[in-house]
Order: sequence, then structure tokens, then C-alpha cells
Amino acid sequence: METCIALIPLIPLLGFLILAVAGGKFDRKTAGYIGAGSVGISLVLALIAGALFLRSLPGVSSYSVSLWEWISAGELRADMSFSLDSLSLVFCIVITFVGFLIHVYSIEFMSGDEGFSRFFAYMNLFVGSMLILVLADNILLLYFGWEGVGLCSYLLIGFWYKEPENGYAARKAFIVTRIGDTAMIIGIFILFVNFRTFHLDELMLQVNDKWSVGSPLAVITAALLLFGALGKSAQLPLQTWLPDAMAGPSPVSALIHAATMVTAGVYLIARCHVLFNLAPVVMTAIAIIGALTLLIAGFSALGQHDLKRILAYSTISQIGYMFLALGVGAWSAAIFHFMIHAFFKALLFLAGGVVILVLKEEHDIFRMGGMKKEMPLIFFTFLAGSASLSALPLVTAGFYSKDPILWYSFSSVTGNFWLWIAAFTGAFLTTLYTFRLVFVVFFGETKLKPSFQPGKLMTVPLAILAFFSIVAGFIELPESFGRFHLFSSLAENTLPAVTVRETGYPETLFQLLSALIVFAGIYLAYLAYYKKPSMSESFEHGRIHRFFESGFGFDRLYDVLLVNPLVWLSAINRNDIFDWLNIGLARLTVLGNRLFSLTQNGKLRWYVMSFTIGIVLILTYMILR
Amino acid sequence: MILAYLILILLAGSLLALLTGRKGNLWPRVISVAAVSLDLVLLIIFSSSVSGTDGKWLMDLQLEWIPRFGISLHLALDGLSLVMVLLTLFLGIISVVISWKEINSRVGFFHFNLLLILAGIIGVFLSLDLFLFYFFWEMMLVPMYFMIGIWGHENRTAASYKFFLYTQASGLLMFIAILALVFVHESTSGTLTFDYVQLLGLEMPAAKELLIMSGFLAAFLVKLPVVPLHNWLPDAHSQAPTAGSVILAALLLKTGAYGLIRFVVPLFPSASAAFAPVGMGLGVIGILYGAKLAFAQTDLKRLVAYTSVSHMGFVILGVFAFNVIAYQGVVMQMIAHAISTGALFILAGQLYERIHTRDMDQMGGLWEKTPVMGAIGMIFSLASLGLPGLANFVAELLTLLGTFKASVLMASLACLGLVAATIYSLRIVQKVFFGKMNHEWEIADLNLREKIVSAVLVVLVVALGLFPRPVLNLAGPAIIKTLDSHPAQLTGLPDSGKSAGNGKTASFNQLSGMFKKH
Amino acid sequence: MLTVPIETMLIFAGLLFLIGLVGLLTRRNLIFMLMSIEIMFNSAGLVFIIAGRHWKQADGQVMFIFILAVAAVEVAIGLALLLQVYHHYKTLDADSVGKLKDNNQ
Amino acid sequence: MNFFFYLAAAIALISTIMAISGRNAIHALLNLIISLLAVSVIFYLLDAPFIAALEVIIYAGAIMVLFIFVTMMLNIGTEKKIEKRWLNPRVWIVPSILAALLLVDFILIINGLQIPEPVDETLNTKQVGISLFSTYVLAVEIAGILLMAGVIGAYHLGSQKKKVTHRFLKK
Repeated sequence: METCIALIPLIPLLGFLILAVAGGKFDRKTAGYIGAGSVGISLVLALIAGALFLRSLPGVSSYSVSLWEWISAGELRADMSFSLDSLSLVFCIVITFVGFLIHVYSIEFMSGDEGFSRFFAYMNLFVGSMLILVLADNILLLYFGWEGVGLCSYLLIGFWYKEPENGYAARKAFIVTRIGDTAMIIGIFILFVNFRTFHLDELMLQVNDKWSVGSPLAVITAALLLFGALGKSAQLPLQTWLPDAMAGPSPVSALIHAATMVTAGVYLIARCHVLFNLAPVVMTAIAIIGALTLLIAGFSALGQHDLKRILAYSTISQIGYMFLALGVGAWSAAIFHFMIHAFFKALLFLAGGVVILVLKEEHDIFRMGGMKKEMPLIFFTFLAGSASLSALPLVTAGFYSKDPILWYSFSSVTGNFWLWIAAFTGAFLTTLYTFRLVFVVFFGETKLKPSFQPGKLMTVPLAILAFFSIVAGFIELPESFGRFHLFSSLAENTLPAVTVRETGYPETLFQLLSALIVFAGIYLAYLAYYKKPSMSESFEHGRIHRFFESGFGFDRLYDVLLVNPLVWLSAINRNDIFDWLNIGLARLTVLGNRLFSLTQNGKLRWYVMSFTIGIVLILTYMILR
Repeated sequence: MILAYLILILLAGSLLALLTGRKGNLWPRVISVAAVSLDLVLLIIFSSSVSGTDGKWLMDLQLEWIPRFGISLHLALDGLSLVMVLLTLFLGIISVVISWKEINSRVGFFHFNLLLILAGIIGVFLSLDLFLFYFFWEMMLVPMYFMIGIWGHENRTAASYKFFLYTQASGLLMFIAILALVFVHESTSGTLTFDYVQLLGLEMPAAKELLIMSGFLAAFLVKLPVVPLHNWLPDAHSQAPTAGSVILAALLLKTGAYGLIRFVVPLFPSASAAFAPVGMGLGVIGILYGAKLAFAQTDLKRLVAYTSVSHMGFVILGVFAFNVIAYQGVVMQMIAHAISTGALFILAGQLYERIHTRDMDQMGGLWEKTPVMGAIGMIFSLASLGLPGLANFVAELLTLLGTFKASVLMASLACLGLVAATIYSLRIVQKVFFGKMNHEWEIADLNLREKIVSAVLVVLVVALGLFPRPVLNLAGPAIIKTLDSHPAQLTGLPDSGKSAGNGKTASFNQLSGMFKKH
Repeated sequence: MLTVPIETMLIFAGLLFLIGLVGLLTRRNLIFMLMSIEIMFNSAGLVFIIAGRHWKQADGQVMFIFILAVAAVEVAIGLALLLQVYHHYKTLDADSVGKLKDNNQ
Repeated sequence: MNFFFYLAAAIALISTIMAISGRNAIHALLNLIISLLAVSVIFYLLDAPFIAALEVIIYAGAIMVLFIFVTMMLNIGTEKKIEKRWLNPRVWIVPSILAALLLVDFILIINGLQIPEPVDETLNTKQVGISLFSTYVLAVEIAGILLMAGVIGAYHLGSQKKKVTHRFLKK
């Protein structure tokens, strides 16, 4: 079992090494197989580890293996050691499963691109560092994976380095997440300075018994870690980088900016739930940030024309849901939503990627149309994904993962009505922009003919993902549908169960309401974008639309607040005022030279005059002393 | 006795290189590589056979030089200086190899200077006699001046003057401080000696101690560029030949840091403790100001020079945190910075050899033409922004953690430096390798020699990032020895693991107290 | 017997010296400068004599003799130089003889 | 007795002032001779008859005559218009201020001196002669050499050699 855990992250890293060092030599096929193969192997290993883990569940709740001692200085000890418990098992399986599918998909998707092996090298490095992040058993190693993941997102967003815009988007992503990471590292320092250990479980134990609920230190540390999570998961203050990150290839967006990396924040908060439980004010902050983000992202998604940017904003809003769930203490619901979201969002990105690739890099959805007739399979998979995204009741997995979040946002101890209202309108917005996308792109007459039909390597992963985004929901049925909590029982042995307060309203009422809102959303979208497009004309070109499209103007805000002053600051002092120190000195000496050389004017009488002056001065000094 | 051989071999090599310079260009290069690698081999053999771990001097050699003034040739080696000498020799070989093609005028004299600098640096790291220390301090200065002045780029003379004046003036201040220290010691204990070991436990009034320490500080803060005194570094770097700037960045800056750890902190415990807040402030200013300047530079070498000003800010921050973790961080930072900045300078040199300009506006999209150089450049830029898994991360983590224990405010400000590091490092990668090709450069990718050098450096950076233990163990005992007598260590934050009782309030009242104030 | 107080005599000698000095400073004609120097020599000698008389020592007068010798030699050399200057520069203006000037202005 | 001293002093002062402020060189020289004669009277009053005689013979007689001889020979002191330009009153201000300052200093210093009472031994020229050749015999020899050097120097400087261009100065 231990070797299994150790190998899971190492295989993709090995794949990265092979591809990076000897990448140039392989032809496309072998490079693709190495890339996908390594992730495939770690998927198999993850499944084996999962099986072994589930079999021995009641007894041993976590396995850990230590590879070598990484840093030891004074009493600081951090070593390369991985541990598997139920939380990290879920993440492992999702990452490797979705990663493997995306690798297979991108063998064909990237076949037209040069730098093929470089792409797979980066993808393998990404999967490797994400696995390190998830399996790390001390918080420093978690930070190691955290930064590795940030690096790979930088490399992959800027993969097509020819256009400078991709480079700038990549740099923006890395710097914004790096701001979050700096806050996180300070949090880690506080933890270490207080408890002298990086080991997560031990840390959580000591945190629990040393710090009281609401003590200033706990609040500050939790806030810092939260800020780190916000950076990585593109939540409210630091969400501007994700829409620009769509400059990367679609498989990258699918893997990194939908399924795995952006949920690293969720994993961090879930992993340190003990610390966050000690800081109730931070928990409410998480809930509020989640609610606000899902609303803002929902509205912004409505205003987008670019297919991938709609999906990007939808990712931000879905993660908002997860943060909302974490905020109200519904830990396992958040993780469950993460799993389901990984399936259907990856599916949507991949299917969208096919549409864009086929229409020769056309991103504007209003120039596409009638894809239903052209590519029926893509249409059906995309429909499955969108239904699951908008939580079509009973049928799709989305319903079983998003609906409990709505319910807990109201019924949990710390939940309240306003949170539920926000989640509720969010659900409506989600359905609206998803089906706006579906109707505009797939229905109506075909404006652009697809240049070729996608091959089997692309459609098979889509089909598998579609199957899972429908079926995967049934392992976690809500109370009203019978006592079938396969997933939460698994998650419960590392995460605390959600505490529900007596609300006086039955859960079924809320499910009916959310089902109603979904159908209303679909009908409105059908009406506005298919039946009578004129209705949406005025909205599409109005001023609110531009406001939504710019993502509530955060980009301009940050430019004005942060970017421009910094650029101005660095421009004004390009060559370093301290340089004046020695330029001034040099000037002074030259001046002095010119001054004193005046006295050497060759006139005899001037010299005698200076003698006399000298004598006068000396004599007066002699007298006055 | 091998310590003396280390220096003598280099001196002999330099003379030989000078003599054979007239015969042909190849001989001096071969001789200098041979001399440095011979030294390296000698050191490895002897250091492995005698590695004591209790922090005492691994090897100690004392020969009479000027008995009347108590000056002796006192060379000694402990964990810290062993690490530094290994670094020096390793980078010495690298700098000779990279200047194989670049320097072809007066090659003999070039390698004469090169080996003299290396001998001077090793002398600085080994000498325990203050007079001898000053002698080697000056010895490394003059050949460097010639190197920048003769083989430099366009306005090299100005840069070499500035470099020489800055270091020479501060060196003289240090010499005065050494003399003052010796005379104070003589007045209290009667014996006139320059020996470091005897001068260690010297008691003197605080004001005098502060004054003498400021003399030492002047020399080391100029050498380790601290912001107000850093102006010589960008000019010296942008005008020096590649080998020159590699040695300048990788080794000469470290002599400043080494001097702080070896001389300033143990010799003047209470004065350095009093100076600590100012020192840390200077460190933080160095980090942020260096980074700020790095954002705006268009000359690649100047940009890398300012990044090393910023990295050295971490060093001075760590030195004045007075705890073991910070010092381990400082030692790691010295090595990591030496490798990553050295590699970036080698890269800049290779670029200059190909496109004859250091101006980043004219570069762009070079990844297409030179993917290998692009990958190497990418790795070392990521190293300089402190990506985990590479050596700089371990260093910065330890330094910041150590500083965090000493003062929370300073460490948090220094953490901003991490974000700044990201900005300027990615700027290098974006401006040089990504983006569109605005000039149609027809340039070849790295040849075999350059590939080997870069590969060795990459392996080293990654190895130190993942397995820093050997360096930490080697330097550990020496650090504990220098720090155990230091009062600040005791008054500083409780280091040993005494968790403060059961108090539900933060077990760390001083730390939370600090938070209440903010 | 002369009973003039020594202070007045010394001040008188000083006065003589100052007049010589003023002459040296103001006049641009080399001859007048030489002449003023002679005056200064003379006043210096006077002071020696006054002091010699006061202490009744012969040294004062001996010193005067030496001053005389020096003055004589000085005039001889000075006038010879003056002749050379006159032949070379065709003028006796002290300022025109300015070759010692620092000429990097 | 004092009266003569003050008279001679006045004459000396006036004649030296006339000497330095005169336009014509010869007149100035003659004034200077008068002042030297006045000073020799003072020497006599200071009961140093030998020195007074020397002053008249060497100083007034030899040096001044040499002076007048040179200026007359080359009639170089007589350019009236240049002298006038050089002698406008403004020129006198700065030196006289300096001289005044010095005078103030002299007076302060001299009055500040505590000069003890004079000793009442006798001093006559015989003692001067004796000490001249007993304690100062070496100084006298040196003075002799000095004078010889002066003569040779004056000869070489004064002689009108024909123009010889220097080997490498090319002047």
C-alpha cells in the first residue's frame, strides 16, 4: 500500500522528466502515449490504493509513507512524506481519472501543434505536483505542490508563447496566485513558530488544544490560509486571472482551470478544517465570499461572448458554491460538489474545445450555430454536461451535489436565509447562461461549417465524462430520497459532519423550489435565445452587458489601484537615486578643483597679497587666543 | 597543511598562466582549469577524511608571520568555510570553462587575474587572523578591477573605478576597525595579537564596540550590497565579462555575508544585537528596493544585478535574526543565489555572444530559435523567484522563518519580496524568450560545452532544492558554534521547544502581544 | 641719552615695514617692488639695532651687517633679473610676467 | 636728544611714503636715499655709530647708487602714461587696509610685550667688532661666500648672450 501511495505522484513526475529531457527525440505518437500512459498508471495505482483503503476503512483511517528527509535545520524538520486518507483519496481518484481522460483527449487535440512533447511534459508535471499537493502529509510539502501547480498553470497558459497576450495572461495568473501564496506562507510561519511542526495531523491536534475558539491568532492564521485559497481558487478578490487564463489550450483549461487546480483552495480549507472551525468569523467570511463570488461570476458569465470565458466564469461561480458549503460547515457536500463539478466542467471544456477547434479557432458563440446537426455526439455530451451544471433535477449528478449545498446554506447552524437567496439566484443564473450557450451554439442555422469531424480519441473521453456527470450523483442521495450516503460516510472519517439546525421547513420544499427555478431558467433561455432572439438583442448590446462582460470591472479596478501605480513607481526611478551619491561626489571634486585653481593665476602681486593675508590671520589669531 | 596548499596551487597556477600566456591562448585556460580542479580534488579528499561534527575547526594551521605584532598565518576550516570554499572552487571551474571562447585577447593575463581572485576568496574564507583576512580582502579586489577594466564592455572604466573606490574605501574603514580592535584588546589583556580566536571574548564599552563594529560593517555592507551602498553592483555587473560577473555575483558578494557571520556577530555580540533592528530594516529595504529597480531595467545584466541586491537583502535579514534556522537559511541562500545568479549571468553572456546586445527590448521570442537555452533560462528564472523544489526556495523559507521568529513585521514585509521576485523573474522570461521575434536573429542554440555547464548547474540547483541536507549538516555545527555565545539568541524568542504551559491564550504571548499592537 | 620708549621705536620700525609692504602690494612696476623690498629690509635691520641697544648686546649690530649683505646680494640679483625681464617682455609690468599660471581653465 | 629722534623718524616716514607713491622712478629712488640717511641718523642716536656709517656707505651709497645706475642706464623708469594708469587711487585701498590691520596687530603685540628694564652695561663698536670675529666668524665667512655668489649670478644673468635655440625646447 505504502509503495502504491509513493508511486502515485512519482510516476507523472517521471513522465515529465522523460518528456522534458528526451522530448525532442520522440515522435508525436510515443510522446502522447508516454504522457497519457504515466497518468493512466497513476490512475490504476490510485484505484488500487482506494480499494485497499476502503477494505481496511474502519480500522486504519490513513496510511503514510516517508521517502526522504527534505529539510532539517535547528528544530525544523520537514520531509518528503505522503499520506492517504479519505479526503486525499477522493481528490486523487478525481485528479487521475479526469487527468487521464484529458490526456487521451489532448493526444488528438494537440496533434496539429508543434511543441507536442513539451505540452505533455508540462501536463505530467502538473498532474504530479497536484498529486503531491493532495497527498502531502506536511503543510510545507503541500506548499511545494501548491507552487508547482501554480508554475504549471503559468507554463500551460503561456504554452502558445508566440502571442505576447498569452504570455501576459500566464504572468498575470502566476503573480495573482503568488500574492495568495505569500499570505499562505505567512500563515504557515505562524503555525510553525507556535507549534514547531509542519506535520498536518500533529499540527491540527496541537491547534485544537492550544488555541481557543475565536482566539486572535487562530483567526489571523485562518484568514491568511483563506487568502491563499482565494488566490488559487480564483475567488472574489483574486478571481481576475481565471478568465484571462483561457488563453491556454482547451485541455489545459479543462484540467487545470476547471477540474483540479482551482479546487486546491477547497482542499486546503477542508484539510485544515480544525483550524477554520476555531475561527467562526473566518467561516462566515468564507460563506459570504462564496455567495458573492457565485453571484458576480454568474452575472459576468451572462455577459460573455467567448465560449471559454463563459465556462471560466461558470467555474468561478461553481467554486463559489463549494466555498459557500465550506463556509456553512457542509464539508462533505463541498467535496462531493467538487467531484461532480470536475466531471461535468471538464466535459463542457473539452466539448467546447472540440467546437472551437473544428470551427478553426472561432471563440465568439454568436458566430456559431446549428452545431446540433453538424456534430450530434458532441451536442449530446455537451447537453449532458450543461444539464448537470444547471442541476437538472433527479436526472443529473449536478442536482445531487448542488442541491444539498442550497439546503445546507439555509439549514446549517451557521447558514441563514440570505445565503440561501444568493445560492438560489445563483442557480437560476447558472441555468440561464448555460442554456443560453446551448441554444446559441447548437440550435438555429449553421453559420460556420465545421472543417472536420472529431476522431475517436476525442469523443470517447467525452462520452465517459458525460456518463459520469449523469450517473455519479446517485452515490449520495439527500435525506428525503432515502438513507443512501455512500460518499459522505467515506468523507466523514476525516471531515466533521454538518450540523443542521431545526428550521421548521422540510427539505423537500427547498428541492421543489430549486427544481422550479431550473425549469424557469431553461424556459427563459429558450425564449430569449431561440424563439425570439430580438428579446436578447437589446440586452446583448446594452451598457449593463459591457459591465458584466468586464467581470464587474475588477480588472480596471486593479489596474487603477495596483498595476499603474507600481508601473509608475518603477518608471520614475529607473536609474536609482542613490546613484546621485557618487555622481554628486564626482561633480563636487571637479568644482573644487576649478575653484582652487583660480588662486594659481600667475600674478606675483596676488601671491604676495596672500602672504600678507596669511600673516594678518595668524597674528590676529595669536592675539585673540 | 593542505589549507596552505589550496592557496599556493592557485597562486602558482596564476603565475604559470601568465607566463604561458605569450605562447598561445589554449595553455593558460588548461592550466587554470587544472589548478582549480586539483584544488577541488584535494579539498574533497581531505574534507571527507576529517569531517568532525562538533563544530570545532576541522583543520587548523598556524605559522608565524610577523611575531612582533602577533600576526600569524592562521588558516582554519570549519563546516561553514568548507561549504564556501567548495562553492568557490566549483564556480571557479565553471567560470573558466564559460570564458573559453569569450576571452581571446591577453588570455594569460586574464587567467592570472582569475586565479588570483579565487586565491583571494579562498584566503578570505579560511583566514582566522584579522591582518591576513584584510590582506586577502584586498587581494581579491585588484585583479577584479583589472578584469572589469580590461575585458569589460562599453563603459567599463567608469564601472571598474566605481567598483574599486567603493570596495577599497570600505576596506580601509575595516582596516582601521581591525587596528582599533587589536589595540583595545592589547590595552585590556596586554598581548598584541591579530588572532581571531583570542580576540573573541573581548569585553569593551558599548559605544566603542558599536564604533568598531561599524567599521567592519562598512566593508561587509558595501560588499554584500545593502541598498544605500549598492550602486557599484549594477555597473560592475553590466560591464564585466561573463566570467567576471559570475565570480562577482557568485563569490564576491558571499565574502560580505561570510564576513558578517564569521566576524561581526561573534566579535561584537551586544553591538550586533543592538544593531539588529536597523540591520533587518536595511534587509527589507534592500529586498523591496532592489526588486523595484529590477522591474524597470532594460539591460539584462543590470536586471539580474538588481535581483541579486534583492536576494542579498534576505541574507542580511537572516544574519540579524540570530537564530539557527535563519543562519542555515543564510548559508543556503549564499549557495543557491551563487548558482542561480551565476547561471543567469552565464546565460546573459551566451546571449551577448550571439546577439551582441544586453538590451531586452531587442530580444523576444528566442525560444523558437534556442529552445534549450530557453528551458535553462526558464529554470534559473524560476529558481530566482524561489520556486519550491529548487535551491532558492529552501534558502528563502529558512531565512524568512528564522526572521519570523525574530520580528514578525520584518518577515511579513520580506514576504512581499517573494511577489516582487515573481514579477521580475517572469519579466526576464517573457521579455527574452516569449513574445514575438522583433529582430530576425539567426542564432545557434547552445553548443556542447555550454550544454554541459548548464546541465551541471541545473542538476545542482534541483539537487539542492530536493536534498539540501548535506549542506545543512555541513554548515550546522559551525553555525551553532558561532551563535551559542550570542546574547540576542537568549533574549530572542524562545527557541527550544518549551511550549508555554496550558494557557488557552496563545502560548506565544510576545507574538500575539505584537498583533494586539497592530 | 636717548629716552624714547622702546615701544614707540618698534612701532616706528613696524610702520616703516608696512609702508614697504604697501609699496610692494600696490606698485606694478618691478623697480618699485624691488625698492619696497629694500625698505622692508631696512626696517627689519632697524628693529635689530633697537633690540641690540636695549640689551646692550653686540648681536643686534652683527645681525644688521648680515642683513646688509643679504640686501646687497638681493638687489644685485633682482636688478639682473629685472634687466632680463625687460629685454624679454619689453615691459616692467609685474602681472605680464605670468608664465607660472595654471593654464587648464 | 629725543627731539632729534622724532625729527629723523618723521623725515624717514615722509620720504618713504613719497618714495613708494612717486611716479618717476628716479625721484622715488632719491626719496628712498633720504629716508635711508634719516634712518642712519636714528642708528647714530641709538649709539650704534658703526652701523650708521655702514648704512650710509653700503646701503645708501652702494645699493641705491646701483639702483639709480641701472634705472638711468636703461631709462626704464620713465614711462609717464603707463605709470599713471597703474597708479589710480583705487589700487591703494586694499593694501592699505591690510597694512592698517597689520599695524593694529603690531601695536597690540608690542604693547602686550613685558619688556624688562634695560641692563646698564656699556655697548660700543669695539665689542661689535670682537663678537663679529669671535662668535660669528663662521657667519661672516658665509656672508662673504654669499656675496661672491651674488656677484657671479648677477654677471651671468645680466650678460646679453646672443639668441641660442635650445636642443629640444626649440624656443
